Amino acid sequence: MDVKVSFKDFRNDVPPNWCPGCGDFAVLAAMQRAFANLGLRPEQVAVVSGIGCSGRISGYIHTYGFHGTHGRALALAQGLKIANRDLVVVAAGGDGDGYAIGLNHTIHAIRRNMDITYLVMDNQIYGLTKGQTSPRSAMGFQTKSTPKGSIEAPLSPLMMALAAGGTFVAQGFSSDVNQLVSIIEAGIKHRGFAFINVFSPCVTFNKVNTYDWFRERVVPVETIEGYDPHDRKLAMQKLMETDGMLTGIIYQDPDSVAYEDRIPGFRKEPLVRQPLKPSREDFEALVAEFV
Amino acid sequence: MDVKVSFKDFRNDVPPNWCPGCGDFAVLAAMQRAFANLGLRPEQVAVVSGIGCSGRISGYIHTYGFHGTHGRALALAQGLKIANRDLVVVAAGGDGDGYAIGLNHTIHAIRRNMDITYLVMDNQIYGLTKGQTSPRSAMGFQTKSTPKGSIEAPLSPLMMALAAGGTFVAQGFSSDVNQLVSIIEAGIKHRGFAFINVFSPCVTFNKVNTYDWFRERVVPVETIEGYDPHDRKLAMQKLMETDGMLTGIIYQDPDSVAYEDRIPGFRKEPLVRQPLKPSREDFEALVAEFV
Amino acid sequence: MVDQLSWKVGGQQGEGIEKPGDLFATALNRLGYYLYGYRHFSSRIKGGHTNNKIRVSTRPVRALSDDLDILVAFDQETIDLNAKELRKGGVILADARWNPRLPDGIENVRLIAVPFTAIAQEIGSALMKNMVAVGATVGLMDLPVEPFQEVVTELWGRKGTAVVEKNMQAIARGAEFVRQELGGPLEEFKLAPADGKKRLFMIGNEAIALGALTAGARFMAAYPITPASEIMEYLIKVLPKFGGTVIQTEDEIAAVTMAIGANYGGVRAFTASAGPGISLMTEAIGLAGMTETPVVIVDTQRGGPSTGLPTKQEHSDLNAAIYSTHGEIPKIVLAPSTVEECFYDMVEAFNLAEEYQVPVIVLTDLALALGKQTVEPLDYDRVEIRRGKYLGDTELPPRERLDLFKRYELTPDGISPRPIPGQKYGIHHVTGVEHNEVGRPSEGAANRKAQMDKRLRKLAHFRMKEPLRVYAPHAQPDVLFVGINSTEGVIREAIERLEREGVKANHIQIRQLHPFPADDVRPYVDAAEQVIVVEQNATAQLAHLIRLHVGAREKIHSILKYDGNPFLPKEITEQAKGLLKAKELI
Amino acid sequence: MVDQLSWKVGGQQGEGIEKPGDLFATALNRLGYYLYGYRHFSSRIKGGHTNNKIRVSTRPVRALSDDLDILVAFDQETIDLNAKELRKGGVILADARWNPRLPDGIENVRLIAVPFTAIAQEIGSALMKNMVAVGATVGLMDLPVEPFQEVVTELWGRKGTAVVEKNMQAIARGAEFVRQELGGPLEEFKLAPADGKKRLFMIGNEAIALGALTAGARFMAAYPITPASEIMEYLIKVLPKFGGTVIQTEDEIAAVTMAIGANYGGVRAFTASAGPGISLMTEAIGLAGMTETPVVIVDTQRGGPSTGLPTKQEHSDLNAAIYSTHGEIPKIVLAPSTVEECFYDMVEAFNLAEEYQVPVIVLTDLALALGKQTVEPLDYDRVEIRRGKYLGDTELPPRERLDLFKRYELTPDGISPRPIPGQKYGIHHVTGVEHNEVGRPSEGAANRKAQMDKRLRKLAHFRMKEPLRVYAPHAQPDVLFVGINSTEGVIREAIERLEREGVKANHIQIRQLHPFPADDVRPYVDAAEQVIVVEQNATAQLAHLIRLHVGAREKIHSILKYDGNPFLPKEITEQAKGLLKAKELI
Ligand SMILES: Cc1ncc(C[n+]2csc(CCOP(=O)(O)OP(=O)(O)O)c2C)c(N)n1
Ligand SMILES: Cc1ncc(C[n+]2csc(CCOP(=O)(O)OP(=O)(O)O)c2C)c(N)n1
Ligand code: SF4
Ligand code: SF4
Ligand SMILES: [Mg+2]
Ligand SMILES: [Mg+2]
Repeated sequence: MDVKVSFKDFRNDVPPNWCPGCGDFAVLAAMQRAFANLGLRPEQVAVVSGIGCSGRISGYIHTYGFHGTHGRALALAQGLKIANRDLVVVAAGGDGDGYAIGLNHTIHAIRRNMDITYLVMDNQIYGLTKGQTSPRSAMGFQTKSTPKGSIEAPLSPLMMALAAGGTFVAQGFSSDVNQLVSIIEAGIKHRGFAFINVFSPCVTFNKVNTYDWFRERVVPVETIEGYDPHDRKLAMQKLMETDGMLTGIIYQDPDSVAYEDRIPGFRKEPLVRQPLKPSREDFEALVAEFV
Repeated sequence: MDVKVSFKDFRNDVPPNWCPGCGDFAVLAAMQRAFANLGLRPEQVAVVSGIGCSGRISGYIHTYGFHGTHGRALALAQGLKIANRDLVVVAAGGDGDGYAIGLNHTIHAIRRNMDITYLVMDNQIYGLTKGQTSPRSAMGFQTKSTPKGSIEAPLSPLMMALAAGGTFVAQGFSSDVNQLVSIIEAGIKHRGFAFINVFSPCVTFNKVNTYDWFRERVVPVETIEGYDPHDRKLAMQKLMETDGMLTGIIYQDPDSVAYEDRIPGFRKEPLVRQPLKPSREDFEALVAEFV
Repeated sequence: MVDQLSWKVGGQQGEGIEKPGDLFATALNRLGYYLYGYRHFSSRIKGGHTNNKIRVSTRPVRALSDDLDILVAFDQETIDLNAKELRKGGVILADARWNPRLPDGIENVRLIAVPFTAIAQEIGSALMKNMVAVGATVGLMDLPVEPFQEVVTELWGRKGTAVVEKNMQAIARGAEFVRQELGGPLEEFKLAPADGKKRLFMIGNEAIALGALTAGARFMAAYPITPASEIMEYLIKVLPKFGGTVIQTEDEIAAVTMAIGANYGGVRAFTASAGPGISLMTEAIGLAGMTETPVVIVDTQRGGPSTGLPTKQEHSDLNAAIYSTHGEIPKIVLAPSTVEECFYDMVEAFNLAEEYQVPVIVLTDLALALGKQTVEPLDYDRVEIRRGKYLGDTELPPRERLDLFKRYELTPDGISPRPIPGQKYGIHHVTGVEHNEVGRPSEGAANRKAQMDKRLRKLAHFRMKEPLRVYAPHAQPDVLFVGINSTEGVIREAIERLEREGVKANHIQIRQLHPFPADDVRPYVDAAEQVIVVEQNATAQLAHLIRLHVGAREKIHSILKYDGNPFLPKEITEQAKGLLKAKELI
Repeated sequence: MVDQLSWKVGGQQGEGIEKPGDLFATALNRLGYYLYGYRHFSSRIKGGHTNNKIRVSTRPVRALSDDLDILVAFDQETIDLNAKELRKGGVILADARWNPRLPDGIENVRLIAVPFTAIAQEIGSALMKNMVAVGATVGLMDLPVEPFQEVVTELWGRKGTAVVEKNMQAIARGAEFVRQELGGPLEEFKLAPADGKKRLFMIGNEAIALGALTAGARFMAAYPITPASEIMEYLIKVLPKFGGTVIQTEDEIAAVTMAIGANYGGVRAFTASAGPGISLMTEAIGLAGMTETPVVIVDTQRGGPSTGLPTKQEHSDLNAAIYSTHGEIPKIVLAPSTVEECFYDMVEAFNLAEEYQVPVIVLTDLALALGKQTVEPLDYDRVEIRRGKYLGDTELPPRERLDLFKRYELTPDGISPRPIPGQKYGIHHVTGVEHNEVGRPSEGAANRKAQMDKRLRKLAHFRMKEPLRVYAPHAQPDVLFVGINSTEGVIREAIERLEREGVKANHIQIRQLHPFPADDVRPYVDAAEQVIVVEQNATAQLAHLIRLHVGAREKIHSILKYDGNPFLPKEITEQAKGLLKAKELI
């Protein structure tokens, strides 16, 4: 790399239409800084996002971007990664996107372990549709759709990710951009699927899970004596003990092998650069099987 | 109840089209015995099933039955339970049905905690479509769709259920019908969602996870000293230690409150017996809000 | 004195500009005026221009007006974007704080800078600038202040009389300022008196929800989406009083499938969504059709395709509603044209779903779903509950243990008796696989054909009571207008203008979209010299349906719009004139 | 000597009865005969009757025959269910072990009880009874044994020569037994010699898969389903050699969306499914349309609706393929009629998807997907790769940092240049929301209209090279037959018979279903006295499309079948005669 990249290289000229103070600004900034710190060039990165306030993020960053359908960012991202394994593929979306309509893809993407980084901007509510409950909303939480309080148990995304065989499970908080930057960097460097839940407060509709609320509760793993992010059982145990409020890299499998590296016959050279039409010899060999 | 019910009351005259030796026979028998043991009458029960070899179960039992679409049994079951909370609603299906296409509904149904019992007939393969990998297939497992072996981490359904806030999490095995009967009975009696994974071998397509294979590996919770099924953390820990091979009632929340009992204004009298057209007074009060 | 007038308030999204519009309209509605509103907004929470255009009239109105009499502006952008809509002599009421100015090229418009914020601050809080703006309107239109007192009390009463007082003061001060500015009332802004009758003022989504509730729906399963969410939000508030409930599901597949499950259980249940969610329901709709389970699905159409224009007007889901899902099922698609019809058609949708044991899709559009309008009193006695062959309330005769109930009995009308789970002698099986009369899977050729014929027979001659909404004064009109959903009012208004120019025009709105009421439509098409189909989409979906089912390809023309905004009367008038001139009919 | 013959083998599912059919057919194919097969099976793994009906001919055949010459039965049920299909003088070869008998009412049929099992056991294993049965056929038809040697060696060669030997012995013993039973060869079962040319023998799904691979598809994402799974299973085997891969996804939504993601990344990728899975893809298809991302989707149609008849023949997804998804997108729907066309149309599908940047749906049907047939050599040189405005291989000219690439440039033909992620000067944004030329969300009315027009312009005049497969010997035929998918052969066969009765018939098969090639179809419709549309569904979907796009409602008739079985030539012949008689054309 001749010229040093700066996070400004990842800025574009679109003013985000998020509400002032929205946690998503910090996620955007952290992504930009992480990309720069890793010395990536904008064209090497593709940000694939879902639908929601959060989903708009792919339009606010100067990289390739695909703003898909609600809940399907990871399916798009995995298809893209298979097509071009040289790309840095980052998927992002809201907690409704990733844990309600898209939860199935989230869990199966974790199992599959492609070399993708996935950020869930978890504000424990539906922002874009104006304040309904999300699978992350706490019991009793009052929203437009639960005026008497939610009556469903909230999901525990990190425990779920561990149960699904996650090889990189982390949690950030919009108030701690430095930590988030380093999580994202580690996630991108991780050889496999990096799952990152980010507490990203919705200042407009969620008056309970505010910046202060989180600040009082988060437990950075660094503050836990003897915490070992390579110990899956310990990670699970601590998550249960802290009610999921751990932040930092909660678990990473140092021996993770990315899906792309397990596919039989899959080459290092990206699929997109392989020739299309098979050679005549190859074709004839294929056809011969049917005689 | 004047006449004693027998499991024969739950038999019908349709010979199951399962392969001889299929684990699903035992699940069917266990359901029939559990219903009888609980003194239920056939018309009080509705079995809602998905699509797969397993999904055919609703047609082999003499109760109300709904054989739906692939992966959506739980959505049907929940709608039905809301309509008629007096019914005993049992959902059933395969591991593809419940953990691939239907996983999102599985997890959200667990969170919601309606008083439904859900049996997954887990043969770690797709039976009906002739032997492809399932989310339960082990790494390296060879199937029609993974001739070189599966390259995705298998799901851990019980850990997942605990992470989703499950209030009743159990596992049975087709070889141990007695245990399965008692689990199903306890599940039906449980006030909330009873999640039961059943090792139900596919004798035709799965030549690895056979009856013997399971027999050598299952760890009934009764064999673990000091096991306390009310201790969620312990349950999670033991599941991790046994690689998910625990059987029995692994966790039950004794204080579980069913979703139906949390719904504001929801009556004990089933919805289906409530009058349809509101009274004139009620209607006028509603309309008055718009003047 | 005028008998109608068009008012718009605009500002930044998320700054509460809904309040003044609502307050203004509610007060006028109570005075007996007819109102018709349309909200222009974007898919974001805070920021971005939004406005609410409201038409007020002494007669029923169901369309926006071409132009604008009064524009209330909370920022310069509102003026820049909307000033060109003002008629000659129109007035802008803007906050003096940011020195409002007329954009270049805008003439014959009067800008009155009213110290919205300053007055509000004097009274106690800048937040009340909204009230000052309402007051400015009151002053301009020379309205009485009393009706506002009532609405303000309802809105802020529970915060204490002081708050009510202050708000009323803000209105009074705003009115006073404008009155002084004008010197005296301007006749062209003074509305002729209304009839004083109390009518409802509601959005289509509320009528849909109220219709469902009145029809006996006690369960809704849905996933939030614009512009359908209000249906679920209204029911979340009121259903508990009736023992019912709403579940916000994990996705639309779960939503519709739960609704099917509840209907199977005997409860009237439904879901509502817009394009993306409706597309996700495709497979489940087939299940309802195959298992003959009633279910009602509301599609509040918005701009497509894909996420498209989530906050904009369109009718591009007609084909999808009719043809979506693999294989062939009987299905009914209704399309109400007005808020009243939203209410009555929802009742009918539940009746038809149970009578025919089919999925019923109710199509509305964004303008209808969210536009707030004056509605004639809803008639409780017109609401009739018909459950067809539902046997849930019946004591069934005893039968042998394994003699299953013939849930799919081959009957002459194709509709079979329907017991529900829990009934002693009703046990049967239900499956999405082809099945025999007791619902067991069966692939036999003869059974298949019999069951398929049975299912399709159910709607072979289906016709709802009034499949069309008809305005047909002419035996041999020059032109027949055909419309769907909220185009009703704007077409009628265009017709009024065309009639003034000597054009003889009839008008039908398609209420029953599928099965297509060809026999009802044909006479109107045959009688007319030309046919103009008005719809908001790019491929003329409704016109194609008429071509397919009625024929008459040569005389069918389309007026289309697909830029996301509702039709204005003049757009239809002008395009229709062009078409009729080409045919030498004018 | 005969020049064609119909053979069927039947038994219990899961007992390996596919083997003898395959062996028999492969050997005959290598002798240069033409074959056409159809498998009758159920949605269960073990048990239940299954059979494989194979027609052998010295000329090309693409339809089942009305009757049967030889029935090989592994159980009495096979005889009971199929004996009535046998022609006068037909022969049943059944295992002597279970004392086979002719059902009541079946006459003029000869039953030969062959000790399938006994002979097999003598040789070494009852499993070889299949081979004895093949041998029995060999004896009956007086076939040479050599071609079987080759196939048997391929099948069991890796298990050692002893196994091959034993299997060959079983064949020889079976043949010998029957020859002795007959006394001497029967002319009516002896096929005229074939041309000895080596042709392919494959199912439509294999041709689809091979077509995709040859077109350059290197990624498939799919979820198992009958009758599509073989496409994925074939590619799972061969794609790794080309560096490509298949992902079995968690569901069909993920499958199609991954395929879209990969196409966005520049790789030709696709998915395949049947009804239920296709319905689940509805929303994603809209995304591909809106974002102008190429994607190919194969729908191997089966009996609908819902889970329907998963193992049966039908064409009931035409409407869904054309109209499904909310909103309006450009989309292409192709429908190959033969296994060859499956191959070439798949290649074309990938070309069109990239040239027009649209989703392309390829419809086949179960008979085509799973029926194994003789296929003329596939022409490597006919395979041409056209990527349209794909710029992935181009060095793009430098541009300013924030001057995004105009991925949605408003071009005259509506198609915009398409860079892919990773390219230095190609950065742009893609969204399912309405967007501007660089792909940023934009709701402006003018932009919306321009982008919508641009997208729809792409296919406004679309016509693939040969939108119809045409057989039109007559300038003014009495009747035009119109068909789709696997009805091609059976219609042609019906035509041959009708022509013998003096009927002048033309025949077109619709290959390009959408946009409907109205201008191509019209002349044929206009020229014909009557039009008969043959399709396997209950609502005449194809006939409706012709009515809609071509008109001529009065002369369009339908021959429909929807009992799950493919048409037989006589069914079409008889019904057509009835129709033509009513019109006094015969
Ligand atoms: C299929 C579908 N259903 C519903 C919607 C409407 N919708 C848009 S965003 C959203 C949820 C937003 O919540 P979340 O994912 O948490 O994102 P946030 O806005 O909070 O960042 C919904 C329901 C949609 N666009 N598509
Ligand atoms: C939407 C949809 N996709 C695919 C299928 C085809 N299909 C039927 S059953 C099945 C999976 C069977 O596996 P599992 O659920 O584990 O049940 P099992 O047969 O093993 O009991 C599939 C993919 C379908 N019916 N519907
Ligand atoms: S509504 Fe909430 S999530 Fe959306 S932009 Fe505003 S603060 Fe952020
Ligand atoms: S294929 Fe497997 S799961 Fe299906 S019936 Fe046979 S043994 Fe059971
Ligand atoms: Mg959110
Ligand atoms: Mg299974």
